[in-house]
Amino acid sequence: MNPVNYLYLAALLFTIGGVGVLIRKNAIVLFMCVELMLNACNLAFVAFSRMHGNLDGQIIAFFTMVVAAAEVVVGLAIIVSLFRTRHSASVDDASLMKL
Amino acid sequence: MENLIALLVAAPLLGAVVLLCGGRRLDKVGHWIGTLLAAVSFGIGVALFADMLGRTAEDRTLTQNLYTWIPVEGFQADMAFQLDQLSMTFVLLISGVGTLIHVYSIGYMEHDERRRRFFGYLNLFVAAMLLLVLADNYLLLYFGWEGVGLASYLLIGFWQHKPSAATAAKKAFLVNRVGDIGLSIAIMLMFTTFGTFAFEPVLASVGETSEGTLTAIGLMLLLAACGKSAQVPLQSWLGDAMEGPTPVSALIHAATMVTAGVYLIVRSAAIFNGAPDAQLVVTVVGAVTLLFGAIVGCAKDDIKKALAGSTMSQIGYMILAAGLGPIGYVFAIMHLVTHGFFKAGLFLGAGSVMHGMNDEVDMRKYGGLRKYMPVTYATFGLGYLAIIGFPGLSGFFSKDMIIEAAFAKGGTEGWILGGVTLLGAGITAFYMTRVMLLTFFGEKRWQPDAGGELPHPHESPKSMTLPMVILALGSVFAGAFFEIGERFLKWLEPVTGYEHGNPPVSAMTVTAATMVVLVIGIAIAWTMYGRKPVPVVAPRGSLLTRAARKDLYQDDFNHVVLVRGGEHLTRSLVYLDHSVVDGVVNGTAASVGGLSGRLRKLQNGYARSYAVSMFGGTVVLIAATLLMRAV
Amino acid sequence: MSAVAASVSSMTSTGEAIQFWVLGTVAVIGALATILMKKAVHSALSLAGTMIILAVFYLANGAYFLGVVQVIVYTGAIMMLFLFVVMLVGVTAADSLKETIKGQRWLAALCGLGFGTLLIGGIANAGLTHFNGLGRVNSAGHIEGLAQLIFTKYVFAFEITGALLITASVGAMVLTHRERTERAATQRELAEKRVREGVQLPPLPAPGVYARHNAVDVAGLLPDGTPSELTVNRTLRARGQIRDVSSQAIDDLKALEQASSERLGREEASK
Amino acid sequence: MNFPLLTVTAAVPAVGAILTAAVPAARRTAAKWLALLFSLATLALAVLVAIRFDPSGDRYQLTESRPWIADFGVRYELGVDGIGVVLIGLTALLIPFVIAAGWHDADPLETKSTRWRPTQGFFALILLVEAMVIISFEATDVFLFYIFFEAMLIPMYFLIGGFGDRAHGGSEENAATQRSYAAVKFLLYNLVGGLIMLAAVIGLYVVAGNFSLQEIIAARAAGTLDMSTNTERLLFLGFFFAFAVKAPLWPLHTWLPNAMGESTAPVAVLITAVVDKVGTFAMLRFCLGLFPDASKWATPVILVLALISIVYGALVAVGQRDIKRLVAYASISHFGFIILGIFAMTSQGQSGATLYMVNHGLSTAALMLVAGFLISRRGSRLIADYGGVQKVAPVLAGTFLIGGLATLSLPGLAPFVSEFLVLVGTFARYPVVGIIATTGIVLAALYTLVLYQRTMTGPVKEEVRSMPDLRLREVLVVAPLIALLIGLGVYPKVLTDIVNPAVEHTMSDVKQTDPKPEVDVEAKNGEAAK
Repeated sequence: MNPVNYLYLAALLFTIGGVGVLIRKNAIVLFMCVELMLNACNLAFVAFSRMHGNLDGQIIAFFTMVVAAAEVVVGLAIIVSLFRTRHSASVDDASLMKL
Repeated sequence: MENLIALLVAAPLLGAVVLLCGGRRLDKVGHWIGTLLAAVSFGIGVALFADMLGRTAEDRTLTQNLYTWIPVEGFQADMAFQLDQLSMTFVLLISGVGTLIHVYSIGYMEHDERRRRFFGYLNLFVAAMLLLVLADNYLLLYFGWEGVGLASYLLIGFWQHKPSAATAAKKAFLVNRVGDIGLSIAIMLMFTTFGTFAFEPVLASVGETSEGTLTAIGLMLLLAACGKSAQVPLQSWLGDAMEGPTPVSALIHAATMVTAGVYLIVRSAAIFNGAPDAQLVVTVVGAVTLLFGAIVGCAKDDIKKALAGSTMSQIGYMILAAGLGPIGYVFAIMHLVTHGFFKAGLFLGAGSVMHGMNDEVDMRKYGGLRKYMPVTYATFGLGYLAIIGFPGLSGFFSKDMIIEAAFAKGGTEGWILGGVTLLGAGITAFYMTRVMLLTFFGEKRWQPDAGGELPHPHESPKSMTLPMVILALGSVFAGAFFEIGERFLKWLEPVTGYEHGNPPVSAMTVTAATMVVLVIGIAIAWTMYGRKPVPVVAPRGSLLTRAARKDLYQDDFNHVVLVRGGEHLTRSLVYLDHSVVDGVVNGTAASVGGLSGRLRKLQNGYARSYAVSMFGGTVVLIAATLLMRAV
Repeated sequence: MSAVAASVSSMTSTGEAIQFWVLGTVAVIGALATILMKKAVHSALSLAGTMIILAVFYLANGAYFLGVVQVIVYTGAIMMLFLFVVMLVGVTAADSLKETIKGQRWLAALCGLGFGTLLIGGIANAGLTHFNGLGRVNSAGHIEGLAQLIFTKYVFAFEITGALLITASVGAMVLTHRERTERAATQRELAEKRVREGVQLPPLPAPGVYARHNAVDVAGLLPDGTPSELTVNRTLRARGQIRDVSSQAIDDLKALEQASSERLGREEASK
Repeated sequence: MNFPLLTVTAAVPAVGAILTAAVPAARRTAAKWLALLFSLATLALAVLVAIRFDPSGDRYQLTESRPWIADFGVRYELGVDGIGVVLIGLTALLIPFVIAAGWHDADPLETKSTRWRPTQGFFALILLVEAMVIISFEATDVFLFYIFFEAMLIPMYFLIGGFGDRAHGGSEENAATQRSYAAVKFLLYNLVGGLIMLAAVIGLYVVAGNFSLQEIIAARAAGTLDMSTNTERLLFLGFFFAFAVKAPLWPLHTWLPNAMGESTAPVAVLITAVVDKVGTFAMLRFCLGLFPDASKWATPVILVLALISIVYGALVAVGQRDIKRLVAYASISHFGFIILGIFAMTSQGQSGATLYMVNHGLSTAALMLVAGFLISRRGSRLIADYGGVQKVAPVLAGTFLIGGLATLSLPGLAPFVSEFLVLVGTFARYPVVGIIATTGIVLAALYTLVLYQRTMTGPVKEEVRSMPDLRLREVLVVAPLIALLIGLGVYPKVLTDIVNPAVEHTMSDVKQTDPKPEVDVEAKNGEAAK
């Protein structure tokens, strides 16, 4: 097997995550999909690291995880406070972008 | 000596500035300042005249160049004056009659709270009129030309709280402006033809251009003259202009400003001499106006309007004479001067009558005034005799000369023109006798005024009668003075040129014919107005009378065609501007707005929907990148 | 495993291939389950599964450190955080998979299809065949290699991520913290307010009263046998999760009566 | 390159604008005096520019040149020719009058208000416009010019939309709607023009490789810069469209009546007397200078449009019921004359057009400011609401009449000189056009006198009976303008001396010479002298 399959897998997961972001309304699930996309990226980084024979890819994946953690913390906090005020975690309820 | 020329203009101009900017504190002395400065101008004029008499005929033209007014590449207009015999004649007439009318106005306008301003306007007029006749180029003449138009506008509308006065003023200015188009175009033509518009070079080189150009210039100058001198077809404003105070009518609308057209034509003699077609049109205009004014004058019951018709008619004589060419120029000016005397006198007399009759202007409500206003009666009477051409008085000489010259034109033209002038003389005699009879003779037909009070006619104060007396003297003696030894002819000939015409009939025959016509005119008038009592309310009258009362329907024509037509045109243009021109603009805006409204629906406010767009955009970008690399 | 990491060839061992195909299939199924499951809890669990598989793949690719971190931090901490929030927020009506925006699902699928095709096509097109392996860089030890990079080349980025984490935690506190703007009402004041507003003065009735079930989601019955919604917890009411047992209770009663009358009748007959 | 006089002249009002805006809310009187002071300082600098300018010297003087955006060859290049000097003078001269005339126009309705600073804003915006207009007159770099040409729309937008006329027919709300409509229309109209010009500016850069007016003109004259006929025509149209909107030329004029009608009188003066002049100035400097052949190509159409502007503007003015809109349409007519003079391509026409810009500025300022004083007294813009004002306020009526007479180009007042030069210049090359344009003088008299008659004469209306005459401040605003109108009417040489050489340069740019008179009197006199 060629390790490039990992990249195909990563692309597939990324796409699934992206579609998930678009079709789900629940902010929490939406967030999970984002996490899925990030993880797919990480997988690609790791595979690239193996391909190029250096560790920079892994380092970036590591940073991605840190950022993802931070993002989840803030994002979930936003969801919680949003839920408090609106009693809903649906992103469609917050359609204030339209005048 | 020539340095004094500018002072001629400057003195009354100073007066105008001081009086108009001086404010209320000058109310007490304003009229004295105005009169004094007009008199100063007259004094300078006399001094220059004396100086001029002391020179030989060739040496009499004085020039003074103050500075270059408009210096542009290829276009040079100087603020320069030229004083020759022709200008001198006008200077004396304007400043002389002007001063007299200033004096008269002191009394006439005594009770008007805006007398200071009146004198300011009068001074402004004198300054502008002097500028007009002293200019050494057509553009500066245009300056003066419009200046007198402004003064005329201000003075006709002096009692502007009366809507009729304000309208008359506006009308006068507008009709004059139509004439000004002619003057503008004439100047432009001169500029393109000669590269200059100063009198001396233009008039000296008329021989080098085609007759067609000269005819065009001449016709344009005639248009200007028609506007200013109230000639057909631009005559309609003069009757209405009588809304102004009577001294104004005397000075501006009888003696001086309205004769500016004659000045313009005589001044441009060289151009007209080179354009016989234009000359013919000039004589025709003069002849038509002569009859037109005379007929209108016969029907008017308003004393000032009757006199206005007479003015129109007399200026018709002058224009006709000017159109005759070198045989007529001198007589045109001579009639202009004598007319200045007697018509100013007549107007001042009319003013005096109105002054005594509570500002009543309808002659049918006068009658028998000779006992109550002896001085007015005498001076008015002398003016009357002068205008109808009573032998020995001014009008006799000057008018007779024109009639002779008209016959001397020769050919059928000569006969027609001569006949018209003769007929005009007869009608003049008729309408002037009518005025005289209605005003001073017959029984009293006085009517109570608005306050229910019958007027108490009385002689006017000295300040008013004195100018009348002086003008009456002028009316009596000026003609004879000019004619003896052909003084006037010799005086003007170097400027205008002269050519003795050969009338088909002898001068004596013409004079005799004139006398006959004169007597017939008087006789008809006496039959109609002297022999039997005159009704206070005007009878319906014949068709001609009714037409003449309405200025031969000229105003109605103007109203229907120009005013109504103009109103419709303006209204439709305003509509067009709003709905079509602006409509296109607003329509564009509205359609863009509509399109935006449609596009706005894509913005549904759902973040996910936007995310799809972003995702789709990413797809497109990636595809584009791959495609680019593949290619 | 070290043999896998050390291999320089472009092909992997058969073992890894089997592992990839098996686990990769599961990972994709997990991912699909994440986005298609109706309930958030199920999504979270599917996602956790996918992540664990990814951790295995990290290990397979020689990223031992990341594989461990993935399990501990992601699956252990972050996913638990998700579950906590799901608990906190609860299950809402928004959970329904019914699409509200017209054409959204179709567009999303279309874009996803296009995107995936392009991405996979791009990768295939790139001709990535040669894999160097990590043998050389891991010669001084894997963790040491990572540590050297983090604390030299990426030291600033590392510091900044530290700052980012601090900021994030402070931000989360700020976002969720509610400042008291007024003094908390005392019990007396609350009672007075209730009297003033005329709402239910005594404590709400308990669920399950006069009923055979005494679970919290079963409404208490009124004397006529109809259920009273007041007795059920507000949250459950909002979610519509009230179990209605009233009819069943009446049926039970009828059955009881019948049974007893039968017995009584038998007794009468025996008499 | 010693003292950057031109930069300073433009910078002083800009600094003034900032300082004025910074004055605390409660000290609004101080802000007014500060603005007036800075406008007077600018005037002094403009006079200095005029003194330092040598009419017989180089074409562009007092030049400054610094690199700005080096990558695109954009330079900060300033320089003035005679036309620029005169127009800078006009701008610097009018602004103090505008400020003085608008002294109370931006006072807040409730005097105690301390938070909002409309007064400061009003005067700061006026100074800002002044700075931008001046630098537009100075710029010899096309891009630099373009930037300020467009940027001045922003302060103007706020001046029109934010400080409308308090005198209006309907309710306050209605007035606000009208005002914002006018402001938006002004902005959009000019932005569209500017957009098309931007395309042309970029096109010019593509063709010429730099933005420097002088370099491009020199290159074209030397034949080193080839521009195909079609390119030149397209670029010309792009520039001309923007300037025709700004000028404004029929049929692109409809924003002007709205803008002038809804803004306060001083702002209306600012629009028509100052800002619009940038359009006509730019036609002279950029259209003719950069695209001489295309200008000649487009001349017939432009002359027809100018003629339509003259007659149409005047006729529509006659039909107006609103004093300010009447003046606006009169201005459209006058702009027709200016454009006619520019494209007649004779020295008389172009000198006349330049003088016309100045004189129209002065005469419109006089008429419009007096009209503003009148409107502020009665609170109505409708002509029908007035009558007999002459009786109660003779000074007001007198100054109004003089303003009107200047508008109808009475000889003796400055506009006559310029109008006649334009007519003569046009007639010399296109006699028929000249004759038709001449009818404009009757129409001008018509709308002016009708306006005067309806408002000032006749019986005194009850509502105007207690109308006060001009106050000292107002007299101080109008009197110098009238003095200038008369002064320049009898002695225009002060301006023509500066303008003539610049016009000669422009004439040589377009390679035109004046038509020769049929009979050369000068030559004949010369022979006679020999």
